[in-house]
This record gives sequence, structure tokens and C-alpha cells, in this order.
Amino acid sequence: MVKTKEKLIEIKDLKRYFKIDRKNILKAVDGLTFDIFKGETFGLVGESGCGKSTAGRTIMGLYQATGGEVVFKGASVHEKKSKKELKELTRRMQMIFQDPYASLNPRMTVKDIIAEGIDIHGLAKTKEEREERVLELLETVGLNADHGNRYPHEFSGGQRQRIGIARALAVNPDFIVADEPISALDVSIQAQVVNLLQELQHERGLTYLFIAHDLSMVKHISDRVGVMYLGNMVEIATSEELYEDPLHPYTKALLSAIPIPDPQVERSRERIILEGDVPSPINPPSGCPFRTRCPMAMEICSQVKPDFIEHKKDHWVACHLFEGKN
Amino acid sequence: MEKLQLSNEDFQPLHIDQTESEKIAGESTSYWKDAWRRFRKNKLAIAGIVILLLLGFMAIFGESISGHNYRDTDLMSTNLEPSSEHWFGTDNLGRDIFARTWDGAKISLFIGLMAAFLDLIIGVIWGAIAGYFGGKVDEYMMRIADILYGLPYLLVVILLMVVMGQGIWTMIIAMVITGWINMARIVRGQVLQLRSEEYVLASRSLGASNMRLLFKHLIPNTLGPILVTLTLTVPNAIFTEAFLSFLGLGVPAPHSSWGVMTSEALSALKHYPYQLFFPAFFICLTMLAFNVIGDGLRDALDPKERK
Amino acid sequence: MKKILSVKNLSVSFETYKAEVKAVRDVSFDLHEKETLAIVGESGSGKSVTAQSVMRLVPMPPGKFVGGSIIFDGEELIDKSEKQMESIRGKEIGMIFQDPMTSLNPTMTIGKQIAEGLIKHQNMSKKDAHARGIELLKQVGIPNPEKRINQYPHEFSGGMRQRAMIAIALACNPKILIADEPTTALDVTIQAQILDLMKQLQEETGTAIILITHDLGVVANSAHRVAVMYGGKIVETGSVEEIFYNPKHPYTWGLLGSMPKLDQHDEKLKAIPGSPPDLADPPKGCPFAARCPFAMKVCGEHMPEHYELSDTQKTACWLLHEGAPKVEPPEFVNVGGSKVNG
Amino acid sequence: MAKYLLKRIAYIFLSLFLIITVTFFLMQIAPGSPFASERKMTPALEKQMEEAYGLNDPIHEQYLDYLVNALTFDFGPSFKYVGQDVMDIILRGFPYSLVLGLEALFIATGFGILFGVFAALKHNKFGDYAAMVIAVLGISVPSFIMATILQYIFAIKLNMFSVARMESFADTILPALALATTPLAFIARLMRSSMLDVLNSDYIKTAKSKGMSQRIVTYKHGLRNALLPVISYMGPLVASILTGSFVIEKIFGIPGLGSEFVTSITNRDYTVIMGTTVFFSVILLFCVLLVDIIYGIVDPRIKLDAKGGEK
Repeated sequence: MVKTKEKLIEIKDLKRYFKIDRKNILKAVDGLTFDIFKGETFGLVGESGCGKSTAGRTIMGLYQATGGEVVFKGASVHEKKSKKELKELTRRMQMIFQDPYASLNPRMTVKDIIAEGIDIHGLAKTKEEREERVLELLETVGLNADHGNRYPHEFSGGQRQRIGIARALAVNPDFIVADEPISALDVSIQAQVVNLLQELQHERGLTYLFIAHDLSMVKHISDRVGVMYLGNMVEIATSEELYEDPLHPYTKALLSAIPIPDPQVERSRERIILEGDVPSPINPPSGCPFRTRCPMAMEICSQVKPDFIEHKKDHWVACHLFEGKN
Repeated sequence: MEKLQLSNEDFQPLHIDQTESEKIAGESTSYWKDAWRRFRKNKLAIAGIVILLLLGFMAIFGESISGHNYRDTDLMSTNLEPSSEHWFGTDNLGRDIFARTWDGAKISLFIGLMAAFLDLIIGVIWGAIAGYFGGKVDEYMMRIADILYGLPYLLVVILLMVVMGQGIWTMIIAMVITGWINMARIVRGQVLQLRSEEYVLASRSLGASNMRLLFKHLIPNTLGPILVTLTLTVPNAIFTEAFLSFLGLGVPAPHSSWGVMTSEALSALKHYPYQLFFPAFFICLTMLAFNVIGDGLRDALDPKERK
Repeated sequence: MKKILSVKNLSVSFETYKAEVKAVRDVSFDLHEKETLAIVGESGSGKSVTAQSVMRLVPMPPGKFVGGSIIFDGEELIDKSEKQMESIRGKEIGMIFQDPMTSLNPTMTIGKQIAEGLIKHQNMSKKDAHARGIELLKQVGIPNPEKRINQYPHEFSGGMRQRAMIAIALACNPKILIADEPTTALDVTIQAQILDLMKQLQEETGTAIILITHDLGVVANSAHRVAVMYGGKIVETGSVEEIFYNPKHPYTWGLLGSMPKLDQHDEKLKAIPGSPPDLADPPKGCPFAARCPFAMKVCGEHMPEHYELSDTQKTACWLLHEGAPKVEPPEFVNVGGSKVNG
Repeated sequence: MAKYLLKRIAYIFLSLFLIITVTFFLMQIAPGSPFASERKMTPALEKQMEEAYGLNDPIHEQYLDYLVNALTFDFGPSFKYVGQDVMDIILRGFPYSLVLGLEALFIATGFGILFGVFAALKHNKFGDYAAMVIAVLGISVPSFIMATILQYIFAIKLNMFSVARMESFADTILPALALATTPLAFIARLMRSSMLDVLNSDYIKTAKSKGMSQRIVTYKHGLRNALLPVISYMGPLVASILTGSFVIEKIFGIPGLGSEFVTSITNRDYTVIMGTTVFFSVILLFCVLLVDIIYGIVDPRIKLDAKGGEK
């Protein structure tokens, strides 16, 4: 269900390293290349420590890129620009955070939290206009005027997450990075937030980068999904394609590891259980990062890092099993 | 359980306004309001505040109430026990201890508050800069603080006193030279932690300027720990002053301070213990008051306790 | 199958400075030999408190038993002294916790932490306990156990720590293992390893398991029977098939509808509106009434009784009363049973 | 570990270098000639003395000499007591201070930990409140006031101890108690809060779920972990006891290093001031290092950090 093919964001060989100490470098994001189309939801999944959150923040420009570039509507995100251009860019890209308890300033009223973007970008001319916009945003996310004067600690997790969404919407962004927006919430509340995000997308034509570790939710909300492992993208496909025909052994394992809420299915399912743990991103394995846990690992995997290739139409994979077979 | 008698009426649909479940009961409480409510419940801390107010009042008006002044010697009436004329008695030069106690209070409180205030200014600026900019700046700034922190601070204070001569301001400067480090460390730690909080990231992704981040997000959220540290710095400074004065390095005569008075009373301890009692009592009382207020603040402001 | 644990009308409250929080209200369930009973519910539904009550690990105060009984092996656990409980904990009932990062003592080697229980409950010598510890680590799939046993928890990864926790909990072959969200803090691939391990160990040792979780996927994977908790109460119990293919409680419906399905796309999730009740002031009637699309007047006034729908399924909902209007469960609920793929 | 130690020792030397430098130059700008307070001296004699002490050399030479000598613990002769080396004075006073300090250290840690654990186990009961009120009082009473109170009650009124003598072990009890009061109270509070934290942690629940008795849970699992913050307080504790001894020794008339230091200040005996400052700093810095090493032994997670975070 890719809506358009107009590229909103191009990410080219994006790298983000963190210096641990003199000798060790943590390669959190190690060369990502993909595009996000206008109006779509691009899901980014992977296990903890795979660099998906870092990727999101680097794309947003919250972190400087160590290498590569991010092009948003033709303009590079990390390039030096004037204050005005930078401000305009930050207005068009917004973020929703994971922890509903840590993402709202406990000392500010909900009204001031939501209005922060309006204040920074001067989007309201008068006090009344500011008030009106905040009220409108509160209603958009299912809260009411009465909530505006309260402080974050008085709200439940789901309500806080909606306040976070309202804050992001306040500046009319085109693109929203949702960094694990539902993983701290209860199941029934998760569904509320996901539905809200989808409604907003339809109404406002938003583009999402939806980051999560829960593949089933990512598959539900996303048009296309990218799977990350140890700072690398291992596979990208539309979400049906990824589910119907996963190529990379890691994707297969990830899919098979998700417990499905259906006992009969669960009983009859063949599971691929991966051995061991994810290696440290400080000292990643040579060649293919997944080879240490891969049930199909071959000789070549430890020597050469596989290229990220388009194996089928719109279905990219980085694995030696598919190299030269497309 | 007896069987309920249910009628058809009972099975009519219940109309629930879903917005009802979003309602929040109770009035809206800000962080400070909430903290104040909790602080108020702490009787000890409230007592501490009352004591401090009384001490402050007496420091200002105590001497004039006494009908004496702190430096008039009266060799006809030395070492008198407390009486209706001399409420706290007199010392070996016949000076009125009541008057001297409140003159001392003025100096002790001034030194304590001034040192704490200067610690606050330097510590917050140093710590906030180090924490906010991080990286190399932070590393060098904190290295300097670390090395200073490793020094035995009383030694430094004493050395400076020796060098700069006695006086209130020397004492304050000497104390501040080492005293700000603690504050700087706490502020830096807070800022460093807050800097990566999601709400600060959120503000940054909205395009907030450094100034906005500092004044809207970072500083308001570090205020709690700063306040607590501050209330615990004051008694420390008062103690250091008393300590130095006790060693004969403190306030020069004829002014008194509680430390000077304790020191002077020591030689007469055997025969005139009341001379020691009053200054010692007020040092302890002041330190106690600040300590319980500090504890009360910590309990009231601690986010862990918040629920 | 024999009943080994029977919880009847258990109520547990917590005194907070504001009010009394009624965390568990009138909860009853049985556990049979060799079965896995899953208790599912959202955060604050009282599932963890229920589990910890069985172990008598709820700190009292602020917690207190308001009423009910917990019968294990014919004996009332609530009346037992702390000393008597010590010989049940670890020996008869083992427990594993949610966060393997914090539930192991950081200053004690893994070996010592395993050996402790063995030495206490089975009078083993230190040497024997060490040897048995190596065996246990091997059994829970920790490679190189001879070396690993002398290491500290920080030298283990999250998954490995949870394995070590399982080894500790199962060291003395307890009759019951209580697993409190054992995989919530772990990654999916590690979660699969741990769930597999627990199933395999259950086959080997015959331990009955109480699995506390909020994840219906985990329930479907591992449980034989399920108890659904909401607002401090059990609203529905049944075999895993009954709960997934023939649920009768609207909350269970809502829970199933909130989950995305891997094999469907573009189907809107059926969110449950609103938020769970405040247990400091729980609603008079059914705790779910305020969010229930089928709520009737009676729901707001009285807690429904548990209607027995089969030998195993019991549901507490007024819709099952003969006077209530007939309500069909939403269509998505029955989908799973007929379709097997994957 | 070795690398970590070397790094730390290098830091100590850096700090020492700074201390020596700062003290040296501070003493240079200090007012008054060291001999000014002496009985009247003829200018000729003063000149001769200054010559003898090398005070007429250029400053940088004096500084270098001092730095080199300080490394070998040679702080030169005392200005005040002719014919005595600073090091002699230090070594004469040090044993008294050491005994006193160690005693205070034992009292403070021993009773502090005891009170703290007691309070934590009686959390929110009478015992807890009582212990913590005592602790707040302890923190609020400065050591020199504690010392005079103790002296007044036990030595003057009750005649149980001598007033100002340093001959037998009994003579050290009061000063050690006075010295230990504040740190004891600090440790008690620290211990209480850290014990409460630990007793609320997940691994305590794990230990209980294994059927361990309350005693084992508290002492085997709880205490060791709860001690960690207390151990890191030991560095500042040593500093507080060291400096506290300045006054205590003066009040009790103990001829220790502290009273030598105080006397040297009143005498403006600059070489002794400098010598004792450096000596105190050395002790303090090595105590802090020792504390860090102990911490590393008690907490197995630390060793890893020293190696740079590798597995």
C-alpha cells in the first residue's frame, strides 16, 4: 500500500559512532541506506541495542552524523545552514518518544508543553490564538480543555503519550519519528495510541518513521518495514512481503519468535530459535554481523560483509545467500 | 451470597460518557505545590524554619534588647552568672554574653549565608556549563574540580587564613574556594542526566535554543537538589567559621562569633560552664535547624517519593 | 489431575499515605499438577500481587491480607509463620522475576546464589551444591558452566541471567514455579529461548507453573489454562482454547481485539477506550463496566457472579444472566480457531 | 588493575605537586618574616638567619629545592625550634594522632553501621526515629563542642577521666569519641538509607523466594551491597577525622600532629606549616586510594570498569 513514490527523505550510508574511550568505538549505526516516501509509514524493527533509536535521532538531526547524509525534501539535514533554515527544518520533522513518564517536563503544565513548539516558532500571534490552538490539539488527541492546566504526573501513561503526540503536531510537521511510542504502554492502551496515529496520518497526510521492537505492531502500522541488526539494515520490504516471504535468516527468526495469540497456531508452529545473544556493537563480528547466530552461516560470511541488494522488486536484503541471484 | 433480584430495568444499557473516564479527580497540583504540601507535614522541618526565623530576629534585634553592647568591658562585673541584669551572664572581661551571643549570631549567620550564596553562584555556573556542553569542556572542568576536591579543604582554608590575615571576608573567600565544588558536582550530575531526558530531546527537536533549554527545562528541574544542597551548605559554613574561630583564626576582636566565644569559654570551663553553654547551644541549634530543613526538603522534593 | 494449589477469595490491600489501594479483590483459582496456569492482565490489574501473595512475599506493611485463603498441598499458607514459609519458599515453590538485570545479587557469584538454596533445603555440602549448580546451569542451557558458575551476574547477558534465575528457582525441584513476567524485559529472540526452556524443563521435572504475563502471545504459546484479571479481580478463567476461541467476557474480547494480527493487514485495531479503574476507589460493580461497550445498569451496581460455562470456564459477566440481552462477541474473536498457518 | 593503580598514583602525584606548589607560594606571599615574631633581632642577625635558611636565593631556586626535598620527605629545619627538623616534629606527633585517628575511625564506622542497620530494620518504627534523631543531633554538634561537653561531664564533673593528659589508653577514649561523633552520625544516616534501598531491591526478593531466613537475607545479601556507599564515604571520613584532630588534640592537650599544626600556625613557623600540610595531604590521598581499592574488592563490577569495559 505504498501511497506515492515521491521521496520525502533519502538516507544515504548514514553512520553514527559513539566514542567509548580512547580505543573503543561503538558503531551504533553503521551505514544505513533507505528512502521514506511521502505519506507512508516506514517501520524500523530490531532488538535492543541494534541502533534503531540512534538511527531515528540521527535522521532527525538530534545527533550529528558520523558519516553519510540525510536529505529531507532535497535539503541535507546535517549540513550547516542558517538559523532560519534550521528552524524551518526542525519544524517539519518531529518526534514522539518512548517513555511517557520521561518525555514530559514535570514542571510545566500540559498547555505549556503542547504550546512549546508554537512559542518557539512564533506560530500564534496572540495569546488567544495560542490558547485556541492548544485547545484544538487537546481535542485532536482526545483530551479536553480542563486537562491543559494540569501537570504531567496527574495523567496515565496513555494520556501522556497523547500529550506527546499533540506537542509534535503543534508545529504542523510533515514527518514524525515515533521512537517506540507504545512499548511502555498496556496492550489496550497501545491500540488506542496506534489508532490515533493512523487517524492523524489519514487526516493530515503525515509520514511516519515508526521504530519498535515489536514486529507484529510494526507490521500492523507500517507500509514498509526495515529490519536492523547491530547497526546495519538487513532487510527492507513492504510489510506483507516481509511477512509472506522473509529472506534474511534474521528476519525469519524474528518472525518465528513472535508469539501469536492463538494457541493452535502456536502449537503447530516450527520455531527458529536463535542461539546465544546479540554481540556487542563495540566489537562487532567481521563480515556479516549476524553470522555468529545465523543457522545458515557460510565460509564467506565471516570474511565479506554482504551488500544490500534489491533481490526482488522493492525487497532489499543484505545476505550472501541471495547475492548474485536476483 | 443471596441471590440478587434483578428486574428488566437492570439490563438496560448503561450510558457511559467515555470522556468521563478521562477525567482527573482532585485539583491540579504543580510540583512545588505538591512538595510544599509534603514539606508542611514534616513537623521537624517546620520547627527548623521557626527556629531559624527566631534566630534571625534575635541576630538583628537581640543586642539592642539586652541593654548592653557586645564590646563594653566592665571589670567590676566579670564572670557573672546569668541574672536579671546579664541574662546569659558575663565573661572574664565583664562583657554581656547575651549581647555577644547575638552579635555572634549576626556574624555566624552572615558568613554561613554568604558562603552558601557564593558557592551557589560559582557552583551552579561551573556545573551547568560542564554538564551542558559535555565532552572535552566537561572533562577539563571536572578534572580541575576533582583535584581541588581531593585536597583536604580545611587545610586549604587554614592556609589561606594564615596568608590573608584574619577577617570575615577572608574566611568567606577561603571557604568558597573549596566549597563550590560540591555544588558544581551536583549541578553537573543533574544537568548531565537531564540533558538526555526525553523531554529535553523533545524540546530540542522542536528547535528550542540553548537559552530556552537551560531556563525552561534544565534549571527548573535541578532547582530541587540545588536547594537541598544549599540548606546543607549553610551549616557547613557555620561550622567551619566556628572551627576556625575556635582555633584562633577566625573573627578578629572585639567582634564575637560563636566559635570565638566557645574558644574563650574553654579556659574557664571548670568554673564557669555557662559561658560555654550559650554559644555552644546556639551553634548546635542553628546547625540542627538547617539540617532538619535540608532533610525535610530532600524528602519533599525527592522524585522517588512522588506518587 | 490433582490440585496442588487453591486460592480462595483472596483479597490484598496496600496502605498508602493517601488511601487504601485494593490491589487484589476476591480472587480465586486452582493450580493442578504439571499444568501451566497463565494469569494475564494489564499493569495494575493485581496479577503480580496475587503471585507474590502465594509466596507470602508481599511486604506487610504496607500490604495486608484482607481475607481469603491459599491452600498449598492441603495446608493454609496465610496462617504460616515466617519461619515455616522459609521451608516452602525455594523448596516447594520457586519464583522468577521480571527483570533479570536486578534480580540477582551483584556481589555474589552465580554459583553461590544457586548453592544457597540447595544447602538450606537439601542439606548438601558446599562441594555437592557446587557440582549440582554446574549441572543445573548445563540444564538451563548455559554453555561452559564450569567457568560460568564462578562468575558474577554482571558478566552475564540478560538472557543468560534469566536462565540462571530459572536454575536458582528450580534448584530444589519445587512443585510450583511462579514466573512473574519472565520474558517482558527480554528481546523477542531471547524470549523465545526462555519460553522454550521453561516448557522443556516442565516436561522434564513436572513442575506446575503460574505464568504471570500481559502478553497474550506468550499465553497462547505456553499456557494450559488462563485466568484473565482486570481491576484486581479475575473476570474470566478457562482452558487456553476456551479463552482464545470462545471467550465470554467483553474484556477478554477487547484484549484480543487490541492485538495486531500478523496475517492480517489494514484492519483497524479494536481499542478499548478509557483507562483502568483507580483501585484506591474501585467501582462498586464490575470493574470493567466503565469501559465496556455492553454495560448495563446492573453492571455499575453489582459485581457479577462467576457463571460456570464448562468444567473449566468461568466468567464473571452480567451478560450471561438469563435476563440479559443476547450479545454476540465481535467477529474477530472467533477467527483464530479455524485457521492454522505459520 | 595494575594500569588503573598506576593511573591513580599518577593523579596522586599530580595533586601533591599542586599542593606543594600552592603551599610554597602561599607561604611566600604570607605577611611578616618568619623571624619577626621572635625576640628582637638585630637586622644583621636576621640577615644572617635568612642566609642560613636559604631565604635569599631567587624564588624559583628555593621552589625547586623545596620540591626536590619534599619528595624525600625533607622539609628542612623548623624556623621556630632551632635545631629541629620539620620531619622530626612530624614523626614525634604522628603516632599520637594515628592512634587517636584509628580509634575514632573504628568507633565511627562500627557504631555508625550498627545504628544504620538497626534503624533500617526498624523502618518507620520507634527505633528508627530514635536512631535518626540521635544522628541528626550528632551531625549538628561540632566536634569541638562535643569534646568540651564530654570533657566537662566525664572529666570535670564525674572525674572518670583525666582532663588533659595522654598517657594511657583511657586517655584516648574521650577525644576519640568526640572525633567520631559527626562521622558516626553521617555513616548511620548513609547506612540506613542505603540499607533501605537494598532491602527494597529485586535480588532481596529473590533471596527470600529461595527460602533464605530474614537473618541471611539481611546480612549476607543486604549488608554487603548496602556497605558500598559507606565505603565510598570513607575517603571524606578520613579527611574529616584528620582535620578534626586539630581541635580535639588542642582541647585535650594531646601532643599529636594536629596540635603541632595549630601551634605552627600561631607561631608562623612556615616550614612546619608546609611540612605538615604536605604530610596530611599524602595521608589523605593514599587513604582515598585505599578506599577505592577496597571498593573494588567488595564490588565485583568495579574491576571490569578498570579494565575498560571489556568482557
